Amino acid sequence: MDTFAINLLNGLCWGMLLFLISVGLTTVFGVMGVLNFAHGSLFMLGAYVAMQIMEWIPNFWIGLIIGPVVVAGLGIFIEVFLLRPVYRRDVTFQLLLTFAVLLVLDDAVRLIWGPAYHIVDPPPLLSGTISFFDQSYPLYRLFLLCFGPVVGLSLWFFFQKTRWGKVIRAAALDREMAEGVGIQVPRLFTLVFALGTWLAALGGALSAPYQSIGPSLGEKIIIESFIVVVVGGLGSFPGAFIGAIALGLLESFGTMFAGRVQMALPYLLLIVVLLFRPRGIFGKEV
Amino acid sequence: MKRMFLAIFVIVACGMILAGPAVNATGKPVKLGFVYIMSGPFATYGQFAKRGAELAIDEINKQDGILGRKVVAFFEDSTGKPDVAARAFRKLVYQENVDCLIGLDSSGVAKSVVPLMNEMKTPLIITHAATPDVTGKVCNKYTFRISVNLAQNVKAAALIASETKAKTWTTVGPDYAFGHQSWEYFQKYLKELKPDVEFMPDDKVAFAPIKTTDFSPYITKIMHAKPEGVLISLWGGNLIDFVRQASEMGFFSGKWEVLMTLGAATEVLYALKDKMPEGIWVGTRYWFLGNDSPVNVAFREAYFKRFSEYPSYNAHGAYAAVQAYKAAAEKAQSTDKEAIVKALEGLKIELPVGTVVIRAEDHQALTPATWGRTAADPKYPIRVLNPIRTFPAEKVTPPVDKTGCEMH
Amino acid sequence: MVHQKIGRILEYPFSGLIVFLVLGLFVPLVIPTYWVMVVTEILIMGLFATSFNLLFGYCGLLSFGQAGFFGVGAYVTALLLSKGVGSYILICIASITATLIAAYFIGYLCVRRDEIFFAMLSLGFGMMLFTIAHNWREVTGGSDGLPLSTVPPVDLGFSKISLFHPLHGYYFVLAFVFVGLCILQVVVHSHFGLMLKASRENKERLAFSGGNVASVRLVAFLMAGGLSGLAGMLFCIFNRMATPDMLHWSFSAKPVLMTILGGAEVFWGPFVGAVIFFVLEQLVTNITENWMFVLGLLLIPIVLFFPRGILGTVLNLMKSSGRGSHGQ
Amino acid sequence: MASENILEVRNVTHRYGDFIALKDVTITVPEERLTALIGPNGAGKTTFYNVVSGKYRPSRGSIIFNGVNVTGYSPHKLSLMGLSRSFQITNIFHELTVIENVMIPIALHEGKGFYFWTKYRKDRHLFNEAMKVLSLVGLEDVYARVTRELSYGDRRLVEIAIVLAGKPQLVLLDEPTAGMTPEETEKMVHLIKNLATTTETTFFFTEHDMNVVFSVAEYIYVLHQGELLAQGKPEDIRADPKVREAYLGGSLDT
Repeated sequence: MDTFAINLLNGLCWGMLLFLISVGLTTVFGVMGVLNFAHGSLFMLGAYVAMQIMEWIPNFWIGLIIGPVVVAGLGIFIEVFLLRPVYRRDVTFQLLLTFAVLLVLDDAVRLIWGPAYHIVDPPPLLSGTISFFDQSYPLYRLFLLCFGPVVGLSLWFFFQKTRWGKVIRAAALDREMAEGVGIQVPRLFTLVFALGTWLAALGGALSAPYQSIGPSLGEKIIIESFIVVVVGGLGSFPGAFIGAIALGLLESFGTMFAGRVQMALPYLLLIVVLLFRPRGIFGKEV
Repeated sequence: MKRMFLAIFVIVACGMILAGPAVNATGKPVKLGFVYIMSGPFATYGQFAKRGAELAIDEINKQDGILGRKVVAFFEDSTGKPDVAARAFRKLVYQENVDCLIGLDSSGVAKSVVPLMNEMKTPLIITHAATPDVTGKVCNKYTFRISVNLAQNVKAAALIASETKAKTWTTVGPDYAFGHQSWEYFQKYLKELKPDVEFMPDDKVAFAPIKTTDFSPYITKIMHAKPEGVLISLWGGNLIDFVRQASEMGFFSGKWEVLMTLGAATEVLYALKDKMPEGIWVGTRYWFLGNDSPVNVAFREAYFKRFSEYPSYNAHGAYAAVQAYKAAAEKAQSTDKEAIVKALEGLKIELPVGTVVIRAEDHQALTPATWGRTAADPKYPIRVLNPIRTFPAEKVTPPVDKTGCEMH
Repeated sequence: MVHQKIGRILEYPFSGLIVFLVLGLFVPLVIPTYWVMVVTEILIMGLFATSFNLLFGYCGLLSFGQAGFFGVGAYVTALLLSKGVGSYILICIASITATLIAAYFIGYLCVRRDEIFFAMLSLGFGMMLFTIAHNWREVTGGSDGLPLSTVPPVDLGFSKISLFHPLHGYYFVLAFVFVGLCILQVVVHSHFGLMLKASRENKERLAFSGGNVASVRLVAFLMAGGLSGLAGMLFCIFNRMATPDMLHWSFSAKPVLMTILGGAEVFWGPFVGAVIFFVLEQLVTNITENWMFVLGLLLIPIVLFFPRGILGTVLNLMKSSGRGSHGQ
Repeated sequence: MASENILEVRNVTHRYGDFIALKDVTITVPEERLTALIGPNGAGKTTFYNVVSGKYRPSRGSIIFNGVNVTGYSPHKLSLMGLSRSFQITNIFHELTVIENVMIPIALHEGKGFYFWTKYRKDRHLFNEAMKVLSLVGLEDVYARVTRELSYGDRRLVEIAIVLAGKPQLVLLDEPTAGMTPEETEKMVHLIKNLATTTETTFFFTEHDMNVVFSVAEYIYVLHQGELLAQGKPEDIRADPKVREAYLGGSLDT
């Protein structure tokens, strides 16, 4: 029983981190129709920049706030100079372009911070552990567990209830119509991409006290976040949430029973969902 | 890169000519080709190896070169992929005409490219990849290994394990050949040493895919298996993540013995610093404080002076390979590839790690294996080993007939 | 103008094959040994990319699991060679058959999906094959793969030719790649090839015109899979190994990259892409260790300014400057 | 009697979730009679076509084509059996040439879809057949053009050519004049009338332009909110008060 509870906790924490990574990816896709291959690298960059800021100003929260904003600035640059010319092209061009960005970012990170591994401490407030079924459990993980839904709900609130959110959704549904009623769609897209980048970097900064930071962080995560987004349904927040939790739980419980097949579990989930729900769990059927 | 190195080399050479003790510049330079992981997640290993190689080559060139000839290095990136490594080998052998190949980090890569040596007819000195197979099942005439292999390292682990009270053992390892082999060898050796030990069944051992960053499910699994001893064969970033997450979850509370086969790698210790728990048994392939022989002290200090870090085992491996090549060339009085192969067989050489003999029958270096308990020491920024246990080569190296190597 | 003429010649279906064969036969005689081996690899990856493009360029299906079939071909080859099978004809038949079986099951489940869903589904299946190769240690050698200590000579009846010589290996590969490209070239110009284009353009219209879209796609999937398997077989023989890396999604990304680089809309686009990719890689790694950085920086302008890939854009420029009396 | 009806749709109901798009619709189309299906927007005309042509399987009811129960058959199977259709939004192969557009259905109907070793461009027979079809719609001069470059009206004609290419027995035309200029509309009307008399194909079409309907159709069905409202000869329909009401006056006389 306690094994079950601890595994549930492990899976939920990992799922929450996956959700933080995927939610930006799904936002960018839902609004702009762009699948961003470099999303994982922006996630990694978020971790590095936050780490750097925490080194200069030894306060976790300052790094957490400033780091993602800095990376979001880079996101604006990428959108304006690189993505904007290829919106009308096939989705594969966007994939290739963002793949090129991935190559540049992954190597740039290594050039700037070196190939060695770095670690970041959780803030003093959250660095303790609490006891759980006679096993200690890090507070920071529980913090992540609460933080994920907060981010998800605020995004949902933003898109459903605020004027800006509604405008963005309108533009996502019908670009031409939005332009017709005077919405500056290009500027809006820049904003949305910056938001997506900010979310990726926020995920990275939040993951920093959880896992070591190295140049492969983005590569490790990108396919899993693609799986989350597709399984949940492209562009869907609840989908990304459910997909991330499902993958997190599958991976944590998978270590108990799956044995050799474990490595294949995320892909198995992807295949099963796509075979039975071709557009993902929350995807709109056509 | 190559050009940069050449440029540096030219500057250094000119400087030395002006400074006085002239290098005997007669004859073509001796070319050494290095293949390591220079990019991607494991680039740190390539970087260390390069430092070690450059240190050795500069030392050699500062003196008299090899047989009076300068040494030139060519570095290629294997990216950790066997086909890319094969291409790098072809480039070095057919394009740059190197005299000797040195390198290889990944065991999988090593095992895949070793057979190519039969065609390239060029000596290869492996300095990191630890799979027993390259000096075992797939061994060949041209392939040598100067570093500690998996069997030697794990045999030492078994020796330590046999001294502890732990009777039930399990493992946490990376889910690929290295992790599985470490566990297999450990079971075999420990059973021989202490027949009454037990090993946990497959559903109570943990193998994590190499891309894992969240080890909590694996930690939970092992903690709930309630073992008396755990062999951990994770390495690099995986080990760093594991140690941090495991200590938060109370894994190192002393309820069971913990052996980490590569826990004393300096890149891990530097990243973890005081997050590395004390009193854990950790192994490595070279430990910079392992002995105080003049060779080791000189290497340690030169390395620290140049790179402001203590040398990692991978730096030592590349350094040792260059030194071994020099010794072989001097023994053969030639850089002819076949002659070098002959000379490397049975070569005895003083290396920082200790006195090493390259066994003629399987080309594995008989090198001591180092283990120790982690301990804090105010003199060092990282955890050090105290006590240090150095196992002589003959105690940890499997006999030739057990390696499966059939050289012809 | 000359380039107009070249453009028109290039449009003639089989002139490409002739140019390929002439270059393929003579180029290795004038380049250094190492480059012979690089070109051998280009041939193999070119065939791989061209077979991938049968799905991508002609059917509009972005397969992100093509490396799975490449790997099946490689593993079957390695298994047979390590069991002492010496006939390359037998090996070729066996690896293509095995690949076709895998492609049939996977294709059957994938071809009813489109766009990103097809891509992700094929990625998922490719990674399943990867997991099998990586974890079925007893058969596939696990993460170490299957290294081959030697490859048998080619028995031509009158003499035996060792593949250890780089030039022999090259011509061996060239022969298979040429046959593979001929098959693809014939297929894309066939009645079936027209159906492929139709399925890419408008699968609904194709269905209402009497075409079974799923079957058309499945057959294309089988062909692309089979020829990827052939490329995998050659890769295994050339590198003397089969390793799980060959089935990983990052290996599937290679033909995608090459195809978009060269141009998906022209038959020779993927091949030209493979050439550019390898040459760039060689040049960049010669200059700097940070080849990913430089490669990424080079890719960005290519994507931005060559919307149809390099070959596609160049051919298009030639054609449009040769417009006026344009007819089919 | 039954054998003369090329199409019999019996008690077909179709729903999307809770919404009932077609409710118990029964329609018969006799051979060689120009039949029309009309109804205001949202009446279910396109759904009806989609059900008949195999795009959707009806929730209930059956479809008999040429005496065979074809309920649930896939579109390509129906097409090969001789049931062909056009779409309200031009549905052709935009990036291919005009003749390739027509060659595709012909090759499929001749069973050449899986010919791997023969070059379609060298297939004289296929070329000639395709040119014959193009001459029916008057596009033989632009056969080598890429269809994307044609005018809108010509692109609609390409679709008619595709539809006719397989020598179908029954053709469903979904708003063939949608979006056309008056001249183009007139040309299309003329073409349909002409084809109906010169070929053995039966035409069944929907149309929003009442002038077109009353000048072309020999028999008319009226759909309203998914139900069959009325049927009869054009003059009967014109006089039917229920139909007038459904269209809210006005548009019937325009």
